[in-house]
Amino acid sequence: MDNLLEIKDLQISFQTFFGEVEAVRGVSFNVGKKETVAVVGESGCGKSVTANAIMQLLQVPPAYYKGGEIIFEGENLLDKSEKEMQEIRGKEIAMVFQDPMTSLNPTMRVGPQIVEGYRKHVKMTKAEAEQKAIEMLEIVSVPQAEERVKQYPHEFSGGMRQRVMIALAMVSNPKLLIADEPTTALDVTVQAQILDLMKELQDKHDMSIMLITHDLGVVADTSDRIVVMYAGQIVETGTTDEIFNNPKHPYTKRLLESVPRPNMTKDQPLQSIEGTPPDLYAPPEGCAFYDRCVDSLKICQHHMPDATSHSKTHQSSCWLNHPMAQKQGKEG
Amino acid sequence: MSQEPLISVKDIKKHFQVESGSLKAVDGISFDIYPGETFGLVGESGCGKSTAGRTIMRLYEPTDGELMFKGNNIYELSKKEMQDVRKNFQMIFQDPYACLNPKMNVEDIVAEPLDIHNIYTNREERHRKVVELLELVGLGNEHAMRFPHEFSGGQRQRIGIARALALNPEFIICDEPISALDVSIQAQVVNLLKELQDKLGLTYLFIAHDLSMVRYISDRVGVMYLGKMMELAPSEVLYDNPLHPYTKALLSAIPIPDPEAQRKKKIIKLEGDVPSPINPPEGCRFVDRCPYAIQRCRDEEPEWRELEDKHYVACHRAEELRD
Amino acid sequence: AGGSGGDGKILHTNNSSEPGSLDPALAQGTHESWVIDHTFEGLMKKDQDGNLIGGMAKDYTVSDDNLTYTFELRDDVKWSNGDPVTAHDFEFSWKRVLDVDLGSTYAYQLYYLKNAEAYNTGEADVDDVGVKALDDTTLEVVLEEPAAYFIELTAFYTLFPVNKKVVEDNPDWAKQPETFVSNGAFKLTEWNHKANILVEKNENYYNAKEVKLDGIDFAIIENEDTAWQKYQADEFDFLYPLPQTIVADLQEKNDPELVIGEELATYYYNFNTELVPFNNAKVRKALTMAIDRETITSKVSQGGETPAYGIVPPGIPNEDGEDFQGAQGAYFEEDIEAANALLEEGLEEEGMTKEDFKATILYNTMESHKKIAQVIQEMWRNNLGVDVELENVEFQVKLDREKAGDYEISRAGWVGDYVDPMTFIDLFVTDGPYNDSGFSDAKYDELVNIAKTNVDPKVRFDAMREAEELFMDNLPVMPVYFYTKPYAQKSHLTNVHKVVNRDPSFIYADID
Amino acid sequence: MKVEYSPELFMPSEKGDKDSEKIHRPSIKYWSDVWRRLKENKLAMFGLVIIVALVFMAIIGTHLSGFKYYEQNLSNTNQSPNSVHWFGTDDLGRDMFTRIWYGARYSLLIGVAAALIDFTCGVLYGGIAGMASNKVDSWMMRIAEVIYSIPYMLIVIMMMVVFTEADSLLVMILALGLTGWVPMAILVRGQVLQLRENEYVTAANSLGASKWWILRKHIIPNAMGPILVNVTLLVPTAIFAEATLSFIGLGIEAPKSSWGTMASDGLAGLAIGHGYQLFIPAIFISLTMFAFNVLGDGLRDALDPRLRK
Amino acid sequence: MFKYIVKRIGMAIITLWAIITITFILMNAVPGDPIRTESKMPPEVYENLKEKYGLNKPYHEQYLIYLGNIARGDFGESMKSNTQTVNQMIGSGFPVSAYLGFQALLVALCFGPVLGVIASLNQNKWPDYFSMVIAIIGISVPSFVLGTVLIQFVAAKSGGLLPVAGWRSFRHTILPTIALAMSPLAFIARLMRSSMLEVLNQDYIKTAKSKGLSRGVVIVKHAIRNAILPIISVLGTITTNLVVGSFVVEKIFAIPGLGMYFVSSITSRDYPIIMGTTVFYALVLIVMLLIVDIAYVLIDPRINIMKEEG
Ligand SMILES: Nc1ncnc2c1ncn2[C@@H]1O[C@H](COP(=O)(O)OP(=O)(O)OP(=O)(O)O)[C@@H](O)[C@H]1O
Ligand SMILES: Nc1ncnc2c1ncn2[C@@H]1O[C@H](COP(=O)(O)OP(=O)(O)OP(=O)(O)O)[C@@H](O)[C@H]1O
Ligand SMILES: [Mg+2]
Ligand SMILES: [Mg+2]
Repeated sequence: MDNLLEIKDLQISFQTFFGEVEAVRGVSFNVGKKETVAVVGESGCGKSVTANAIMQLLQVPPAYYKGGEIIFEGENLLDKSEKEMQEIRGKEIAMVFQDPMTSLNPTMRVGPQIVEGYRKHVKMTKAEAEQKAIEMLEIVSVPQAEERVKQYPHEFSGGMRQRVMIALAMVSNPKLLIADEPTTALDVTVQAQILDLMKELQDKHDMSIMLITHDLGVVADTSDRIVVMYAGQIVETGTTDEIFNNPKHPYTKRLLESVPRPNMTKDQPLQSIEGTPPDLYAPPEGCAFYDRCVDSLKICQHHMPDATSHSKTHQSSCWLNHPMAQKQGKEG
Repeated sequence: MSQEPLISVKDIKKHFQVESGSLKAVDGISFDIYPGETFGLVGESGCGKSTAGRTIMRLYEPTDGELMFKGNNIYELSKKEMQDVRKNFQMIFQDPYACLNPKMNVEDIVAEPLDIHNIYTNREERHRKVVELLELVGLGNEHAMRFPHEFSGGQRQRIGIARALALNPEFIICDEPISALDVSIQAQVVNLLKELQDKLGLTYLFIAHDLSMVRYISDRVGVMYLGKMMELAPSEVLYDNPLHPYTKALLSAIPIPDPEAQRKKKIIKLEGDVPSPINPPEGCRFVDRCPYAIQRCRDEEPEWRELEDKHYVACHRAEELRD
Repeated sequence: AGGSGGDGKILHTNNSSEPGSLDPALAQGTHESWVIDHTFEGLMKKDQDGNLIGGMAKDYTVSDDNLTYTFELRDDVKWSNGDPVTAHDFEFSWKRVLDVDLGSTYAYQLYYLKNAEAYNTGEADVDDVGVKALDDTTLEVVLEEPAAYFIELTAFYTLFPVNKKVVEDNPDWAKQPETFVSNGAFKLTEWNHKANILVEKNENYYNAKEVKLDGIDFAIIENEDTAWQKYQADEFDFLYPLPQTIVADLQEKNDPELVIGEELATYYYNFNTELVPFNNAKVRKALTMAIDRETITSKVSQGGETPAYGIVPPGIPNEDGEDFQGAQGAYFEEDIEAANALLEEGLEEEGMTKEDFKATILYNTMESHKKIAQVIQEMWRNNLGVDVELENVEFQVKLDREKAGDYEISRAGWVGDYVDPMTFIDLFVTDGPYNDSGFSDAKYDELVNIAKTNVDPKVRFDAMREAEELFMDNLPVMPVYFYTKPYAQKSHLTNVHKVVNRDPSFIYADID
Repeated sequence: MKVEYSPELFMPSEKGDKDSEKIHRPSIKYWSDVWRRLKENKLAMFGLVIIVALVFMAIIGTHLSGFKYYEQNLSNTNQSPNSVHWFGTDDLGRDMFTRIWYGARYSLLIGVAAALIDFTCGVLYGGIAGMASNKVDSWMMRIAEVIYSIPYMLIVIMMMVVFTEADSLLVMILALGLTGWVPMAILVRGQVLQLRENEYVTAANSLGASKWWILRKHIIPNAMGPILVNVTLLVPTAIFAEATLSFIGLGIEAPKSSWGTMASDGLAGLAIGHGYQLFIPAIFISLTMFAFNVLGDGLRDALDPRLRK
Repeated sequence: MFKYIVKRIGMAIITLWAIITITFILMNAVPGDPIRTESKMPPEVYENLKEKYGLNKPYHEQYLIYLGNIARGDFGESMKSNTQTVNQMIGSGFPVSAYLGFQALLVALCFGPVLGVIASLNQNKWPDYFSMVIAIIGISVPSFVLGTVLIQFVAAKSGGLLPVAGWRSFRHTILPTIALAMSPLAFIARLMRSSMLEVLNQDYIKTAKSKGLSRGVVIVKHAIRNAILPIISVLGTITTNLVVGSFVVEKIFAIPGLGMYFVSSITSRDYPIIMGTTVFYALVLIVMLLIVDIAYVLIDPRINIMKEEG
């Protein structure tokens, strides 16, 4: 599989008054053509920042790129000028933002917001554009689309706004769709429809999807591969089956355990991971998960683990994979 | 549950004036919430859950209806009296970012309810309380001086939760409080909510899309559709034995975090259009999409009735479908 | 340059403010009279040297009791619409001025006529007024009392005629050029409010062949600096008034375009003689003596003004044809030592010392008044060691406060209405409407009365001399300087008549 | 190259020191935080330095040249700046340097005081109108309309009549603050109308915040940008308005000086080459304006948490 | 919307009434007599004039007469000038003032926002400083100085290209327009800069960029509309002041507009003109503020000022 997007050792920091926040600390992964890659991980671990970085939408300053490359179709997006990026955004790469309320222009009707990007790439009349907007809204199952396009975002419910965001990202059939928690505000039926829709478009237009989500159910449903992030780094990647069935990193394992099963009873508390992730102002030298890891080793505290391959597609970064740890484990 | 209800929602309505008419976002729903219980509210996106929540909070002036809180009709209180009641009523907002003032730092945001109601005696106490609250939701002292835009979506959500908990309210409306959180933090927050409930006897109105979570946390669950309540029952009953066709469809769509199982699952697909909340149909609002619809559903609005013990439903054919 | 415009010889100048009316009966200030002087002509008029000569009247006779004047009108005089100018027009015009309903501010200029005041105040009938057209060309005027300067008043704009027929037909005749009918050298042809007034040569004027200009374009620009810029840009041929700094500058450079014309006016300060210590003549005198007028005129006002040591300005001939003011000379000397002694003496009489002396100079808002007030304040401080304060107020407020006696020292000025010392001297009679200092002296009143009711020049002028002397002994006002009229005039403009007490006249002017 | 680790490191860890690694940040008050950020802004600090310098000079500047502000020398008028008269002399031969600093006292005081009055009244009035019910808001704006329409000069003249006994400086400042706040009120109200629809206001509402609280804590801070712009512009406006007031007799009474009156007096000298009489006061007014502007900008930036460089 | 406008018109009548009443009281209460002049007016003439202008009637009677006349749209005649009625003065002066005012407004609105936007996009870089310098000049050099400087250093040196003063052709309007436009231009630029800085940080700007829109489109279509509100707010009063009368500039450039009357009528206590200009000014202000309120709603649909409920 060719890689449409390849991220190599991306490092992004934010300058703040208190110092530097190292939001992304050397992230590398790739998204193949027609592939769906899910990015999961602790809240605040740098998923959205990575996604914004691909689109080159981080405000510099306070953000700045400390290193790495984002290669899209063979070209490094970080080297592109603003003008060149404008040609790529919306057309080649589209993004669904996490926060649907603030991401929609409050003083503009919803219809034009959906199609204005599309109109930039495809010549069409105003009437056609209106028609297209209605069509798009219908596709994302917003009822009474003809009327809804004329409304303003604040007159929409949370889920409807999110669907508007999805519609405006998908309208121009991008090669890569970055969806940052696209279905959090959707009820399950609509969510199912949206996920179907995404699959459909993927088949039709050979679209690749980078899906950021917390909903492991959705991940299970849609993704081909999974990237697990923690504290600005990737701790594990693998195919969906590998991650769900054979998680290697303690964080991944604990994450999967936290999911509530439909048949859980009320008196069983949900599993959660004790403690909080490290503050990225002063990231630890060693493994970021060290504090919360029940199986941690001494080395974890001060040494960063390297990635170990478990299969062609499956890697994880944990000292427990180290031959010496395995040995110790057996002995202990 | 034979006690007095804490909250008694009686036929509340909220209509918005939009360009093309009056949008009936909530069109007459009634239910009781008892002290110490969690009432789950689910339904299709856009069906009026948030609006219902906000109307109960009286953040929207209701178009109609009554809301009894400890025997008082809240809708008749003056704005001033309302401010006091608000101490007992809190809300976690659906939109984690929009509800945080971008010019305030986290400490001030979380301390705002304390400031408003003059809860602390000195600044150290204030700071201590804020840190306590932040730690409850998995944030820490180090976040206190930062501003909302410096946080990730999930972190913002947690700031909102911390703020809602600040006053130890009796009643919290949680409008999708956990949707932006990763599962482990979801678990943490839900455990926290439950713990508080056990300890302090809090009452929740829990709006969510994650049906597994709703089931897990709620004692009773109401299902809304297009501004109306369709079904209401204790959560086990509802999940195991849904009566309304809409509830059935909804439950079938729950995604399972297991690729294997997920692939095998059968979803009841709902066909047809959702009618307009501006001019909703005469009869049952679900009629156009209901696989079991008959002519009567079109003509006559189904009655809201207690079909079984504590199991309410609004469907003409509920009895037939039970079997 | 303005004069060489396509439509003939048009003189361009600025009439600094929009006229309130171009009806001679209603006009009340320079910005009206300048245009009216060019468009109307009275029974008499002034020649270049200020001598009275016949205007509409070719001759007149005075009765022995000096009460009845009979004017003989020219027979070739016409209105701009071709109607002949008749004695009836004059009778009509003058009675019209006195008509209460017209509300003429200057009606009192006709109070010399028999029963005029009574008619104006509603106590007599219109027919009792002492003016009558005996026939088309003979006008008989009967005065209430003899008035030596009455004949001069007939050249004053309030006494200009209006066309009886036109005015009776259309009370609003003076508002539009189309209906405006006049008898002077020019006629009104254009009036763009607040922009400009254009008058063109009146071919019906009896002396039209002497009029060289085809017209005069009076721009209406209030801002002196802007007007000066236009003059500099050659858009004006003549400019009056000029910004004060410009006058000073031009004077310094000896610019030939600057002409300092004569003006019949005095700049002075009123003392409120009803207040302690200004009730004390010594105090007033001390203050008067302690300022340096020479410095004020040469360094501050800088418009070629002359220091005033009396109240009657130069430019008025006395019975011998000499200048009244020049013959009289100074009534007091500037002497700081003497002033100090006088002040202490005067204050002591009032039970005060210099330290208690407090006063405020009231002046109306204007740059030049402010400057002079500051200089006088400083001179008093340095020369007498007394501190006064300054207070500027709006003009209308100043008038109100002077009327109410609510001031200590106030700036004032007076422009003579006619060329006779009386126009200054009768200001200060007891309860005179403009006697703000509260000065009252029976002897003075008597002398004024003698001079007013007598026609013998010797008697009159003796009385007026005595009156001025008495006045200057008392010094209820402190003279500062005598005004001048500085103009700027381009060299190509010739034969502009500049007569004392009159606006510059372009009737016979020419542009090369 | 493969790094060798000692096996010891691969022993399970004991996390005794777990909490000690947490960095404890002190709680900083909001305003001291703002002040810290403001301090980092060089231009704003420069503005502040100018303001301080102007105030300092206003206090001591009149004593430096050895001339009194009212001291005339009529044989030495209109002197361009030179070694004796650093800013030259005016048309009465007075030392402009002394007069500038004497005038600074009034002008700075007037400018700042009037701006503060306008700010306070405008923000309060506009804020309250914006937060109130539509009906109250409507009538409040109508009242503002009435106040703004009544001829300003009439009101000022009336004030002079009413406050004959009061300190004239106070009356003047009052007069300057009289109607200037109306545009500010309209501006603030517009901002409130927009900002009050924000979700965080709803959130504050749900916390039981009163309207007043919401106005203070949420709306004004978010409307601070336009407000600061308006306030900084009010300073020079007031400085000049003082000169205009003197036309009706309410300004600084001669021979006292103020920048506004010096500038309008200096205008006369422009045509005859004494431009410095206008430009020197104008430069100081501009300098003041500049200082307040950069300070205002800096404050705006410091108040905006997003704009951290 | 229509209902709202009707309601506002109803309120306007009350507003106008209040303005008239207060102005009437003030006018009569302040010192300064409209009739007295410096010339030597005998008391009889003075009384005659008082009678003529109805000033000897009791106040309440004068007030009622005023009200009646104004209701009929008649502002009467000036006490100082006999050439035009107040209505005619307004009728001839207003078009000139309005022309000048709108031209200046246009200039301010063309350049002000642009300058502000450029400044905000280059925060703390040279375009920002440049716009700040313009703003400082625009505000701290008031129109009476700017006008004079323009006349003396531009018009006088332009060789007749730009006339010194007067009001005849388009060329005559250029300098006064500049003198008049500078201050609002600067103000608008500063306001725009500050609110743009706010808006440019918003998430929806990021969304707009993510659609691949060019910077220009993002700014014009997304940022400006959200940032324009403060400018709309101040436009109400700015426009009224510019359009109805800019006393200083009209005086300096000798423009036959309405502006002069505002000040001169008060200094000369010319009651009918004071009343006429005040009411006219108020009318324009009322209309402008109504337009501002309507603009609010059109620009930001969330703003609800038209709803009846609280
Ligand atoms: N503008 C900023 N300034 C400072 N820190 C920031 C900024 N934006 C993000 N961060 C920090 O960067 C980290 C990563 O944020 P990011 O939004 O990528 O998280 P995320 O993985 O998307 O989390 P979530 O699932 O909660 O949305 C967070 O710890 C956040 O605090
Ligand atoms: N301010 C408003 N003005 C007009 N219509 C509104 C407004 N707020 C909500 N609505 C409409 O009311 C209906 C219900 O919205 P609501 O936000 O209550 O839905 P919801 O059930 O919370 O949906 P979601 O799960 O997507 O958040 C929607 O049709 C929405 O468009
Ligand atoms: Mg995120
Ligand atoms: Mg919702």
